[in-house]
Amino acid sequence: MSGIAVSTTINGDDVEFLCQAEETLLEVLRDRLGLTGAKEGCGTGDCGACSVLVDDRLVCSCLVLGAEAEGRNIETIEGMADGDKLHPLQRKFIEHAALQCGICTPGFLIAAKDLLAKNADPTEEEVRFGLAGNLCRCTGYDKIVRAVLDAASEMRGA
Amino acid sequence: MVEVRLWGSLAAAAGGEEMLEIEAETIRELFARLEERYPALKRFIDAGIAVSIDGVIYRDTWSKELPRDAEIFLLPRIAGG
Amino acid sequence: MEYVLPASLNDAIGLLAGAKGNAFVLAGGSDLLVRMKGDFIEPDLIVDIKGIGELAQIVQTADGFTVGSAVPCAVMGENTALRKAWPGVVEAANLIGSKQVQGRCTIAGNLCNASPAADSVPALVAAGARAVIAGPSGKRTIAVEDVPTGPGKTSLAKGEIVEAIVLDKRPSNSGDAYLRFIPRTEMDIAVVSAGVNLTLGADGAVASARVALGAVAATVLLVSEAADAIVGTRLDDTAMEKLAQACSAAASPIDDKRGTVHFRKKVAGVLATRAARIAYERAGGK
Amino acid sequence: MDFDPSYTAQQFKSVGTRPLRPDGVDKVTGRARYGADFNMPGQLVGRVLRSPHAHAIIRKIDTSKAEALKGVKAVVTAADLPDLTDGDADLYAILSNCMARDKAFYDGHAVAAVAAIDARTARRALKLIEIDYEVLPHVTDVDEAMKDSAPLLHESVFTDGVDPAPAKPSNVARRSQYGHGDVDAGFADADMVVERTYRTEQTHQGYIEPHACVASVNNDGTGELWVCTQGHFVYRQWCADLLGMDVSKLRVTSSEIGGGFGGKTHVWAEPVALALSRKAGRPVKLVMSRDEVFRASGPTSATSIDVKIGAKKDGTITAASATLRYTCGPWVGMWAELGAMTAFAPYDLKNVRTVGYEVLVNRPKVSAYRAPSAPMAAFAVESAVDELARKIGMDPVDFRIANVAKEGTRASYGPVYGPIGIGPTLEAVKEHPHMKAPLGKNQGRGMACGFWFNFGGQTCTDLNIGADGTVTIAVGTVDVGGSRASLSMVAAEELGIPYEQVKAIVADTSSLGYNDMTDGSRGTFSSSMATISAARNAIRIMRARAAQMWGIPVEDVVWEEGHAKAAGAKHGNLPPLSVREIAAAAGNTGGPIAGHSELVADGAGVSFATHICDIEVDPETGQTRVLRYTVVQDAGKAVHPTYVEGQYQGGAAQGIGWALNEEYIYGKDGRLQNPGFLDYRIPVCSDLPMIDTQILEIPNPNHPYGIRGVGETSIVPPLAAIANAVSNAVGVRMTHIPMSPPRILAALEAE
Repeated sequence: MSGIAVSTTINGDDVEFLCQAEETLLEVLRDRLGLTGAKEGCGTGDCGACSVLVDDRLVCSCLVLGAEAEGRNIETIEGMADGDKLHPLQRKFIEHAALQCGICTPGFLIAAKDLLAKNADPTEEEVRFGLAGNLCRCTGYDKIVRAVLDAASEMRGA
Repeated sequence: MVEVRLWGSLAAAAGGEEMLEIEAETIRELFARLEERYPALKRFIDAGIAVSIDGVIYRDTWSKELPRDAEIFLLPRIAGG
Repeated sequence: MEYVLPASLNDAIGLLAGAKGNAFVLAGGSDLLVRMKGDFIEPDLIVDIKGIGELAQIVQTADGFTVGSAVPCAVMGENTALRKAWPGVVEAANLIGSKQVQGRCTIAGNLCNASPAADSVPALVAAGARAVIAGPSGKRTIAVEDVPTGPGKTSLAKGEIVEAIVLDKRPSNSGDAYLRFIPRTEMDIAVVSAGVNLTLGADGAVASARVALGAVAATVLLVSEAADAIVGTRLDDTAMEKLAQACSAAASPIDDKRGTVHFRKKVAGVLATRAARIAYERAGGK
Repeated sequence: MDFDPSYTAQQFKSVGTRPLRPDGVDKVTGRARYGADFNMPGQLVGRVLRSPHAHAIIRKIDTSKAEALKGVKAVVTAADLPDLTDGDADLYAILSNCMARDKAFYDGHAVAAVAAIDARTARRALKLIEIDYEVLPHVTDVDEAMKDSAPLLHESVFTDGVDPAPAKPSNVARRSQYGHGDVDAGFADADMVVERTYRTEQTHQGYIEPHACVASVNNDGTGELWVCTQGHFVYRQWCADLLGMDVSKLRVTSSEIGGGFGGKTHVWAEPVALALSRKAGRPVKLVMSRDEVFRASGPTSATSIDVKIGAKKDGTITAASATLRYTCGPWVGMWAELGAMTAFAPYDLKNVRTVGYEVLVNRPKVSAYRAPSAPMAAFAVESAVDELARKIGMDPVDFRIANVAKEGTRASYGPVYGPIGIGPTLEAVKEHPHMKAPLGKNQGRGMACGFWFNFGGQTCTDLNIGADGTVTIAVGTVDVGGSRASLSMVAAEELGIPYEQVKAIVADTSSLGYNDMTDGSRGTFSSSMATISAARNAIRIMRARAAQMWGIPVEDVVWEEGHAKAAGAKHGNLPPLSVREIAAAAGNTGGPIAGHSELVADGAGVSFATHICDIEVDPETGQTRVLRYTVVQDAGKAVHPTYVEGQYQGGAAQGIGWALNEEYIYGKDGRLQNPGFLDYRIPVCSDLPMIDTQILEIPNPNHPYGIRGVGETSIVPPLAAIANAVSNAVGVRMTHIPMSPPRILAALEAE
């Protein structure tokens, strides 16, 4: 069977790939494009480890078909840092030890970036509900929430 | 001669003896004497026995010396998460 | 499997009507892709309706709102006018899944997935929403409660697509609310849920009401006895007790991994009274 | 090997600080490579076919159609994993669990596997495998399985540990017993007795990364395995044993690990992936789906526990007993036994007896989960202790303090305790502001204690001094919680150099001597001991090199603050030599400088915690909300306090999930109803408050820095702390975990 030819933009770069109709965006990113930062924790949209932004909309890439990427603008964890300069959220995650095993971290960072884009000054409760779609089993979320609040504060210039 | 206490199931295999007096200098000798005296204990020794000496648990060290007046307790080897 | 992104509604209908084998509509995909992943379905054709311009819009008209079937729930939440007019419906839509799922899922998809526990459906039923259905033989508009016919089953014929969900313009001093019970604070499927929509009369008493319950039967229930219990009242304790009793009585749930019969019957009443209070306040009731 | 592990009080420079983790940048940029992030050239996709039946005889497997499918390169069944276990029952259980032999024992039990060119082909091939099952009656409930009438899993299992030996086979595989004194006499002395039966449901470790590996076996008998594991050396041993390979010819590399919590101490798919690779002659990548993770890997036991505790009016416990029934899955473990050992560990008891029964059921093979078996036993005991305190009219903290174990107490599991931290955690809780904070309507506060042993074990570490004086340490304990940082700190401390000059890596199995798993909270405890030993060995060499450079006797060279210094007045004018200077000269003074260490780390030092929890209960729905949570735990010495806090918080969160909502739900057909994160409900971010921590440091006398393991104990108290809080909030005593809203509502209505 012939594949579907898709032209898309990923982290600012023009990317073309061939995929099968049933392949998810997550599979395409990981298995065809070598972008393994998005993780498959469940494959059913319940853990958020595969979070990416599609046209600035936060989604689980396991619930998007690769074919749907046509003409879209996709942002993954690999595009979050500006060259060798980490995004404030990335820095704060390290500083606050907001990660242990780190498997959920890319998804959390993408989701947190989306959260702060919509709400630059969230309360703790807003952070908690905003990140409820991302599961972490190591940290109890305490240090993640602190890192996001601290990053928000820094990004506001407060 | 050291006094050795056994955990419940091990004691049952040692004919119900909860405390034994054994002539042994090291953990290795202790296991050898125990097996000689109570062949039924071999199975437990093969499965792994940990030796608590004054509350410190030694899992693997055969050469560990057994102090005369130490509190020695035998426990099963256990797994953790 | 084939993936097609038609540019027009007619093309989509034609593809679905002419499909050999299993054809599915892809709107948000948050149910479809999960079912594919679990090997519950093996589609031969997927018709992605997000390329059809008119389905991707919320239109405010003189009569109310038309929510296109490809509009993600997150977009509903961002529409101030819709949120103001139908806060209960929008809240319900914004409870489906996570923020990530919100960016994809649609109320039409939630309706057509035909789960008795679908979050947006009790709110839509309470709101008296209608579904515009387009198919090979034209368009028809039906009450949303007539779309699902049982778990996983709908009244849609081959080739038919829900084009939009229509919500009426609100009379003033109206309010709606939706509450669901989940064991966690997020990410769960409703164990039991209740949507209440009411309009107050000039005297401040409830003039009309609709009460719908989710996850207590094979489809979402519209409970007229529950509405009757509060019409003509200002939600006094007796009315609320009657409302709760009517809801508990109407519920005919099952025991499953998410809850027990007893729990669902009891909590259906609890949620309906709590939702009624919120709706009443939103309508300006005191 | 004259390493002395005894504790010596010292001032630390590096240990106790909070530097940034060395794996941080990789993990926040998506560059860290986990199990599924690695590929080998020409690799195939492996998939496993699993039994839909809870209990069935496998009469015949026909793989011919699958093998004939284009793109399928290998199909394996139990026939491709012949029994090489040579009478080793534990290994045979592992083998039988990896691939069902004559019987499928649970829903999800692997029965066949394929390797194909892509996922789609592999999936199709699975559907072409035809299996003729004879479905048998099954049993999943622990109490049901113990009945004479229960379906029998194995005809060959007779209850071990009972006298006389039974004549009939049974699902009760083993009985164990602990305790001392005379409990009957003790209960006769009691003024008040509490006696109850408790139940807990089966939970899963719930790591976010599914099991994943890439296996490659060559026809010359060599192989490679890339895998997410808590113990690559142990995986190597098991895989080599099961496949008949030489241990040294199988090189196992541990990937970054996306959570384990005990669940990645057992092999499941790895031997299958190796068998597929061997048959196909190509590398095979095998990644479990979340559904497979739940159905076929790592759960805890479901339990049923009777507890009886008696006390005098003055608050002295006179006797305590417990009977603990734990499910093991289809093969015996020592899960109930661990419950029997840990149940009463916090207390000083004259008369105590615990009995454990290992029960076989048609559920997945139980594996370790963070302080395995202790949380359930603690739930039962700490609930009863709270109830008894109330009955006597004593404050629950004071009642515990009155009976607390201390140095010299004979533990309920046998030995006499050295210095321990349970008393200090209780005193700290008593004084904690959390205990005095006001509570509102329908709110309650609960507290509970917990215990875990902690392990040491076999450990090997290499420490290499680079030509520029920077240091690499290669360790063999997988980093699950930040141990590369903490071990770098320990090396820096010992050498007297900055943390930034040390880089720790986890070495593969061919590059380092054997190491036990990262389990039993042993990672930092044991590898730090080996790191200290290796550093001291390196220092010895550097002193000798400095002596050569100076042309003075080595006895005159001391090591201070990261430098070799010439001691004594006669060498007074020699400026100290830094690591860098010594390293730069290494080529002329005897070659590379390294310190090695191989040791058995013993004396891990037991660990205790006490938790406080505030809960609000919605009396109309049974909904609970955790309002505030505090963990007080002894760390011995916190090497990196932030990571110690992280362990405390993570364990507490897992315990909260277990207490409130996590459970395996089996249908009447014996099939798992909720094998996904949607209905297996681990806590989400909005479910939890901040989790406050207080680290106590009661030095472990058997570690040079006083370190104890910290990873596991924090999951032990939450079940009971929350149950006690619910009881205080709404007056119902919850005896069934999880305390899901339907259970709480039912209990409230029954009142």
